[in-house]
Amino acid sequence: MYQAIVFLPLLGALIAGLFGRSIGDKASRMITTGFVIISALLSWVAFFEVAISGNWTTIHVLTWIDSGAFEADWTLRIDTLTAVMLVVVNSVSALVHVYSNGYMHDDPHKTRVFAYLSLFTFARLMLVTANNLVQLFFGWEGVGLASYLLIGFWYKKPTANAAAMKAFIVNRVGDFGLILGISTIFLTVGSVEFDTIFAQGPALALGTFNFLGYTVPLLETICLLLFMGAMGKSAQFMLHTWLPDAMEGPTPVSALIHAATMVTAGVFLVVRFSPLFEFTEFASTFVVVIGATTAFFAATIGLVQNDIKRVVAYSTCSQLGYMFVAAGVGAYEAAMFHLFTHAFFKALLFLGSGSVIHAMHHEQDMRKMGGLFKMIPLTYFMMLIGTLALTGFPFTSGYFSKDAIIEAAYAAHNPAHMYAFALLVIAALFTSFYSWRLVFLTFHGPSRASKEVLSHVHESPSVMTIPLIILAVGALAAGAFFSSSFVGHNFEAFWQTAIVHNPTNHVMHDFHDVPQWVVLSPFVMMVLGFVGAWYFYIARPELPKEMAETHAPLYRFLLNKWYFDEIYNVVFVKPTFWLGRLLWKIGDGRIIDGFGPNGLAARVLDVTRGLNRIQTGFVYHYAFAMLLGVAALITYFMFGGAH
Amino acid sequence: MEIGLAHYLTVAAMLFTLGIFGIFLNRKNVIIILMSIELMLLAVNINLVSFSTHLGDLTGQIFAMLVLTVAAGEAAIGLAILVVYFRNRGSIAVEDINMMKG
Amino acid sequence: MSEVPILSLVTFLPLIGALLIFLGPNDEEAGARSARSMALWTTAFTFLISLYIWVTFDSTTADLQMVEKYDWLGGAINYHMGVDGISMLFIILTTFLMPLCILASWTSITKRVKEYMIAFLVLEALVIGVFCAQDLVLFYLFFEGGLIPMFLIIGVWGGSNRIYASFKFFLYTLLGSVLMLLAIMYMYNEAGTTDIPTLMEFDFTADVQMWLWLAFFASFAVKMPMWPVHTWLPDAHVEAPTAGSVILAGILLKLGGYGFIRFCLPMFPIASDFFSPMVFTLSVIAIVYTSIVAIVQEDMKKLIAYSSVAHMGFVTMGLFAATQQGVQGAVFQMLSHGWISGALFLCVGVVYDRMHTREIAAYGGLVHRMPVYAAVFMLFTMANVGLPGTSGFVGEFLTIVGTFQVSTTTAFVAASGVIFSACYALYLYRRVIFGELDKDTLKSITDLNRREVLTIAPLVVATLFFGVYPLPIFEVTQVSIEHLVSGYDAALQAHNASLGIVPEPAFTFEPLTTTPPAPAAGHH
Amino acid sequence: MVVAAIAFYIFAGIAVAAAFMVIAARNPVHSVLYLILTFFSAAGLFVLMGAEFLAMILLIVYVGAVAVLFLFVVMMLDVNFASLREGFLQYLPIGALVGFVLFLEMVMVIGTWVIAPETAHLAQSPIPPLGDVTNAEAIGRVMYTQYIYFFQAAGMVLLVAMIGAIVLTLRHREGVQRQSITAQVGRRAEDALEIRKVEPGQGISEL
Amino acid sequence: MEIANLPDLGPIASELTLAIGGMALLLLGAFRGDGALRLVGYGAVLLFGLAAVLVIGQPNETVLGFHGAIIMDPFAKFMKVLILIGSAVAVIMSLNYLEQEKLDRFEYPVLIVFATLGMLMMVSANDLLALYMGLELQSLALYVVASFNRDSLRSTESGLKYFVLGALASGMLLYGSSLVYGFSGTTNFPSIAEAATGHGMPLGILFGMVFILAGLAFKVSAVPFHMWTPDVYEGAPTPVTAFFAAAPKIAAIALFIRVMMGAFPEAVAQWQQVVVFISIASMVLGAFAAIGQRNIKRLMAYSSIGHMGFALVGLASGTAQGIQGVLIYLSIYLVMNAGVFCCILAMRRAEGMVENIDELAGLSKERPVLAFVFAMFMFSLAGIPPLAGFFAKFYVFVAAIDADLYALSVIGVLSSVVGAFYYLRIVKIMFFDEPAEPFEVPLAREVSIVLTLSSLFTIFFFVHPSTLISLATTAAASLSSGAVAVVGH
Repeated sequence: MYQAIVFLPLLGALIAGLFGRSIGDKASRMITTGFVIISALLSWVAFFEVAISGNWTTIHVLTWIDSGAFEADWTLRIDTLTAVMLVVVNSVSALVHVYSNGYMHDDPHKTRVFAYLSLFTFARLMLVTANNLVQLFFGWEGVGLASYLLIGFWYKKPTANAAAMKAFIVNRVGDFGLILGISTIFLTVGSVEFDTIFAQGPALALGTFNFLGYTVPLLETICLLLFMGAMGKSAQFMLHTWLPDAMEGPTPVSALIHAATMVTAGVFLVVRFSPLFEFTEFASTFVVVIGATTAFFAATIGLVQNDIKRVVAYSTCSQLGYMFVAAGVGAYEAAMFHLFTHAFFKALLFLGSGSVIHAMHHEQDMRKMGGLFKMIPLTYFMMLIGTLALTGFPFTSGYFSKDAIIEAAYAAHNPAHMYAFALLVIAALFTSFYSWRLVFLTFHGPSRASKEVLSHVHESPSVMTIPLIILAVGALAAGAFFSSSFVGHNFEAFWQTAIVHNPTNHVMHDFHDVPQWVVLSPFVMMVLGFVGAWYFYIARPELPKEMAETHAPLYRFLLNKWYFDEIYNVVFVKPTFWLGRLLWKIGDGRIIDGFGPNGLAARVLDVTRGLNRIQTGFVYHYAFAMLLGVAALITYFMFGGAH
Repeated sequence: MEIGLAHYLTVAAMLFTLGIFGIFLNRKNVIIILMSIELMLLAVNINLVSFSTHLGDLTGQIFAMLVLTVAAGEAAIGLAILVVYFRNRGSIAVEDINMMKG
Repeated sequence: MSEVPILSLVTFLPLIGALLIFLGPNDEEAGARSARSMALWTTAFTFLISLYIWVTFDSTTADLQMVEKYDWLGGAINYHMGVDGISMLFIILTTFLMPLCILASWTSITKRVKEYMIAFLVLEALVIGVFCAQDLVLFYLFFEGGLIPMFLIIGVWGGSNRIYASFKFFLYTLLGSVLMLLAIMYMYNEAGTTDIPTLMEFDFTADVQMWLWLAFFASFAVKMPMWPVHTWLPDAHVEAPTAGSVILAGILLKLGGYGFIRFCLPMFPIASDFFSPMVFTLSVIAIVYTSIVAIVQEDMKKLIAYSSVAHMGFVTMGLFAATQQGVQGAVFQMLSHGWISGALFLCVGVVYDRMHTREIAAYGGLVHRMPVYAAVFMLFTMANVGLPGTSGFVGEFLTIVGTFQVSTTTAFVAASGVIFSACYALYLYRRVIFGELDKDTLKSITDLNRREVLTIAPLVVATLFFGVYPLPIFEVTQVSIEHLVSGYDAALQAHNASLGIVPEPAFTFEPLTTTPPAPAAGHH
Repeated sequence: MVVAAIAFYIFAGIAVAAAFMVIAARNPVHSVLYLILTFFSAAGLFVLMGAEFLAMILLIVYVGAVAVLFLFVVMMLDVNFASLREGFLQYLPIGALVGFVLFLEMVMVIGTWVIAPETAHLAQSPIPPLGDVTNAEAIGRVMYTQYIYFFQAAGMVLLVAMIGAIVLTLRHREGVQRQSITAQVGRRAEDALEIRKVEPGQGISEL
Repeated sequence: MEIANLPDLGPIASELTLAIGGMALLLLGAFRGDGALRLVGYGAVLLFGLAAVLVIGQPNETVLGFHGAIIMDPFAKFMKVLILIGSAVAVIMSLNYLEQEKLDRFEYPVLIVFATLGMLMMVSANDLLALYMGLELQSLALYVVASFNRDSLRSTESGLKYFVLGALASGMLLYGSSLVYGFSGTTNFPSIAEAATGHGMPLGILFGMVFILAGLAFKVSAVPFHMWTPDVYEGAPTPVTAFFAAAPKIAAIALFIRVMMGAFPEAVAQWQQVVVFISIASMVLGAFAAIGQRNIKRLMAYSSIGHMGFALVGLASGTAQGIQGVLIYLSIYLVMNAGVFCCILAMRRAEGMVENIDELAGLSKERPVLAFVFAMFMFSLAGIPPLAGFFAKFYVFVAAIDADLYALSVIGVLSSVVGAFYYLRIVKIMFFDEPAEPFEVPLAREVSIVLTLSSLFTIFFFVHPSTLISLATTAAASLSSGAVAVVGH
């Protein structure tokens, strides 16, 4: 069964990818979608089998790399963590597949998108079922590849190509850390198998390690390196720049990859490595700080964006920060819970946005929308549900998971926990504000779209709306339904040893006992955000513009995403090109070749010319040379002490 | 004062050196070069004969005779080449003999 | 001694083919046609026979197999052929790539086809000979002999600046290897033999090892090529015809790495250890430097050539880490780079045949007209980047892991190569394949034809198969490399003990304060 | 002994001076004459050393043959004496220095000569006591026995010289009448004479 | 002493053959008159063959003759066979050329015979007199053949230069001989060796040795006594150049070895320095100066200077191994050289011979086989394996390394890389450049045969090299094994 879950999407991808043209696009769509749906259904079975009944298992598929002590196999590791992820990935994937049937209906290359989506699903499944770091890395890179392919799906658009490249390369920066982390683990533990590594958590924490000439705590190094990978994949602060650009891809892709599943791989990694992170001080603090900063920073940018997908993208970025804060303070369960619920409501929001965009004929600028709720009421309601869940409206799924994180941040003993708490609360306010801003700008108020566009606006077909409805159900109910299993009082029975806690870490118990004002604070923020958004965009729609003018620097700062792209361009991209040309023209051309082969050749020719000039053709010069030779030899023997 | 081997050898050395000089200081005329060669061979002969006498060994004189013979042959060949060269070039100035160089 | 002189057979079979082509029709048209098919049959047949080597190969021993030994130069220099786990796969690689090269040249070479095919077959024979030779002089014979056909291939069938490139190629590599020749002579005088297995047992003193090592290094570093003696490679690649580039990148570069494994590590372990910091430095410079240079290239082949230099940096780094993972990763990397870079050059050749330019700027949007090509090119671009699941990943990753055990700094810098490789590879892909197809010249470009598909398909299969299931390669190399590494370590320990040096862990790793109950930890 | 010493200095002085003039004379004819003088002086030195036979040979071969040959060539080639040694002095200093150094070294070496007693037995053909045989006879005794190989070789050298000189210089110039004995001997009346009947008063029209 | 017994003529059987045969050919030619070239030429070749048979028939041991003046040993046998092959090939190669250039005079083969006779005498010389007579016999004949094209200014100029400098060199050699004679009291090599033992070696002998070295270095055209070589090679008729580049060089090297190993075995330390110096200088100059050449014959002159430098590397090591290396080197060099000059002889157009390298442009298209063979010779001369030239270099450098001459070896191989450049340039011109006007197609049959044989040898030498190597080993070992034994460190 597990093999089927993992490999059915691969099979679908291969069929669609290799034979898509011969079997026709309809068959490809059917096959891929069908396979993924089967896979999704099976994962729910697996979820109950594993997470609820506790039947963990490990399935060896094939030997992969076997070099001395370095052994990495293709293995499916099925534990609760995996099972949760299987459910998340396959469910969302299945819904996105279905949805894409409608959304991509007019695209000439739709078989390709299905192949890619299935390929992505497979890679993501390999990631979550990995039993060793190398297979995890395979999945990790596989999803990166799929992401690259899908972002650049509309290859005619230069921006899409650039965004795809950017996504891949920024992810590679994270991978750089991940590779080193894997290397460090293999160097010290002598294995890349999870169980072996996890058993060493406490021991590793005592070790020190000479890294780049500095003696550093071993476990901290490992965890920081691993987290670097996670930062790249999960678009955390400083490595986040690719995520908004990734919205160049088709919207279902954004929903699947850049919201629900792929970007959470980093969180999954940290949670998977809870046996190590639990024993670190600095690394987990770092996780908390980065997570909190991201949550706040992405939210600030989200406030002013005008592209509907970008707003959702920054929101994703921000929510990932929440998850990292949870993981960092030791509340891995809360992180997973948020990951789980977030998958539903964020996918819902994205697919809803997609529906809007579909309706608006691929118009994404919210400034050109407005008043749509009458034309596409179903989509509107779905978006509303998603927004409620995102902002943490009571008893929606976001309410449970997000509040759990905020409370955990408050209750934790991490040095940065109050910093995180404060930022998360503010981020909650912002989240509420921009979410409602999105709803108001898109669906309410006067329409700002052209007549022609408006005349074509229509509700999406059912193949698109049914997934929305399913997701909406999840977004509303998943939190309440699974809360007790994930973070509630029987969380230990649920997770078993998939998540390990340091004996000194009681955050999972403590967060239930935080002061009431802490519990209430997210709710208050949500309300404030809603009121603010209403005031700005319904009550006084001219206010935003005035605000933007009075606070122009701040506005531009936010609008330009804190100038990260510009800074990176100046600090990394331009110098690299400059350096490349320098090394090529000067380094290779003038120095290495100039002093090396070309220089040598020139010197040889100089000598040649000299020698040819000596050969004058005059007999007396020749005779003189002979005389000189003899005289020199004789003198050498007489006075040179040659004998 | 006894006239010893060294005296003869010194004379020979002087002649030899003059012969060499004649070859590479001469700019005028190839014939002078040929004569210089004869001078060198003469110097060698003086060497050989004086060694022969002082060693009490006839070999040196035989050697000198052979050198003499060869020198005659050499002169003949040298002059023959000179003549054909002159026929082609119309000159035997040493400086003119540099058609080939480099 | 095996009954069938299989190695000699594989080595000299191409020469027979060359002879037949030589004797073939003299007429321009007919000669070309018969030369093509004869060359293809010969190389294909050689490949099949070489597979027999793999089939009968016993991977449980590090000893030489299929040994042939005859008197040759008299005295201690003999005709000695044999393979072990390290060399065997390189033979297969060679015979595997050769038919593809012939296919790739099927229509693109139109002048002097006969000579071209002869040159290729001779080259094949010499290269196989290098991997089979178990005598230093014999090795050198094949090693240097390969220069001649390659020189002609670049010079006769190359691009506009072919003369500069061919001279640079020839003289550069010759300069390196003459020093090795002197070292071979010294070893011959010192040990009284040039038999490689015997020399591996021979203990050269530490001082002597240093000099010999440097001499061998001079040769192999150029061949590899390592920074800063790499500049011949981009020139040679750019000018060589497609198949020439394939052979150059796919096989000839491997001679350097093979030389390091075959000679430097086992014969001069002390020197190898002593110089390994230098090699590491050069390797990481190569990885970073050439990657950055690759980014700004305007010529497709030059870009791939620079990327080859970077990939070879991983190889040298892994080799001189002298850990099981490092060496095995390096061997794997060489093999996989063999078909990946070969495939990339074939890909360039495909469009070059159509457009007769390699300027990146002349392309763009090829995916519109050439979807299959785009897909194939994507696969190899990703393999070049080292994406897991392709064979490019396994070697690169293992070399980093292997090196990390010895020098974290080296591995750290080298790992940055994964970023740079993504930059140049994707940047190339984007400019060539993606975007609008707005250049008029490209409007009528056609996708891969059947012959081209046939040429590239085996490489696709190899890249994916060995990316997912590299075990066949690891199985073959495992024992031989274990033997190599353990001998290396033993020699180092003995040397340190003899000098009374505190056998301090050679590199800056402080072990765990509490030992983990891990199975067979790889550090020492 | 004094006579011998005086004779030596005279001969030696003349030889060296004449040799100098050989290379320094402006006129090549003079050079040849100085060369002859040098040979004469050298012959004198040979006599002083007891090598009469060689002295005579030197005169006969060199003066009688070689020098005369030189003269012939000098005269025959009729070279232009006017164009004289430009650039001669330009190379003189460095040339003179090197030559002088070489000369000094030769003299220094000459000074070290000793006949080591143990090498005396190496002499291949000791000179017989002066009373027994003359120099010419002593040479004659070994020349055709012990040194026959070299004697024959010398003959080959002369043969080659002769062939060489002929090959290079002999040419059958057009328009020069040469005697052809076979042609003369083989000449028959029929070839030379044609008898024609001449009609009176008409003559022969072809003439 | 009184009764002159007929000396044992066995050791000089080949020399006698050549001397008598040469004279007979001269007579034959004189009687036949014009048009006797071919007849005399083939007669000469026959004579060389006969002489070679007689040489090979000599016992494989050291035999002295004429009161120790000459020596016959496996070394001499080896060298003589090489010389005879070289001379025979030179005659064969020249016949057609001479006819085409209207130089068909029968004296040419006769002179070659006498020159060869001189060379054989040199190889067998065991005495300074023998050395001198052999050398002069050879030289005089060579002066003449150099200017054999007496109507050509180039040819006569080359003869004149060769003569003047050759006479200077033999003057130096003679002066040295006289000193050696005077200071050792003998002209016999073994006796000189006896007189010049150990540290008590008189300065005069050393001095004389240097002069002799200079004279011999001139004959092998080693730097700085090489200056005549390019001019003479360029000016002399092409087959003569081919001859010059092979047989006389071999003879001179043989004599070099003979003198150094025979007469001055105890002075290895001294002459080794000189040989190392001239060897390095020759290799370097040969490599560098050749690059600037446009004339193929001139280029081959510099090439031969360089090759003699490489051959001297073997001698510099002063060991039997080194001598073996020299012998192998010379054998292979002889063959390669013959082949190259066959190719040069093919550079003929309707208007006559062309010598500019650029005329070879695109030869590979017009005459692919010829171009291929030419290229193989070039690679072989450059020392690229698996061609024969590689093995030549291999053995001399093995010996040099064994004698701890590291600097020499390193400079040597580096200069071989520089040298490779100009050989490659010829290949480049033939293969990479656009075709020039094609050459006249037919290559004389006898020349093609020589070309075929030499190219087969060069390309396939690696298949079965051991025969030549073992012969060379025997020959080298025979060379005053006592003297070799004392060579040490």
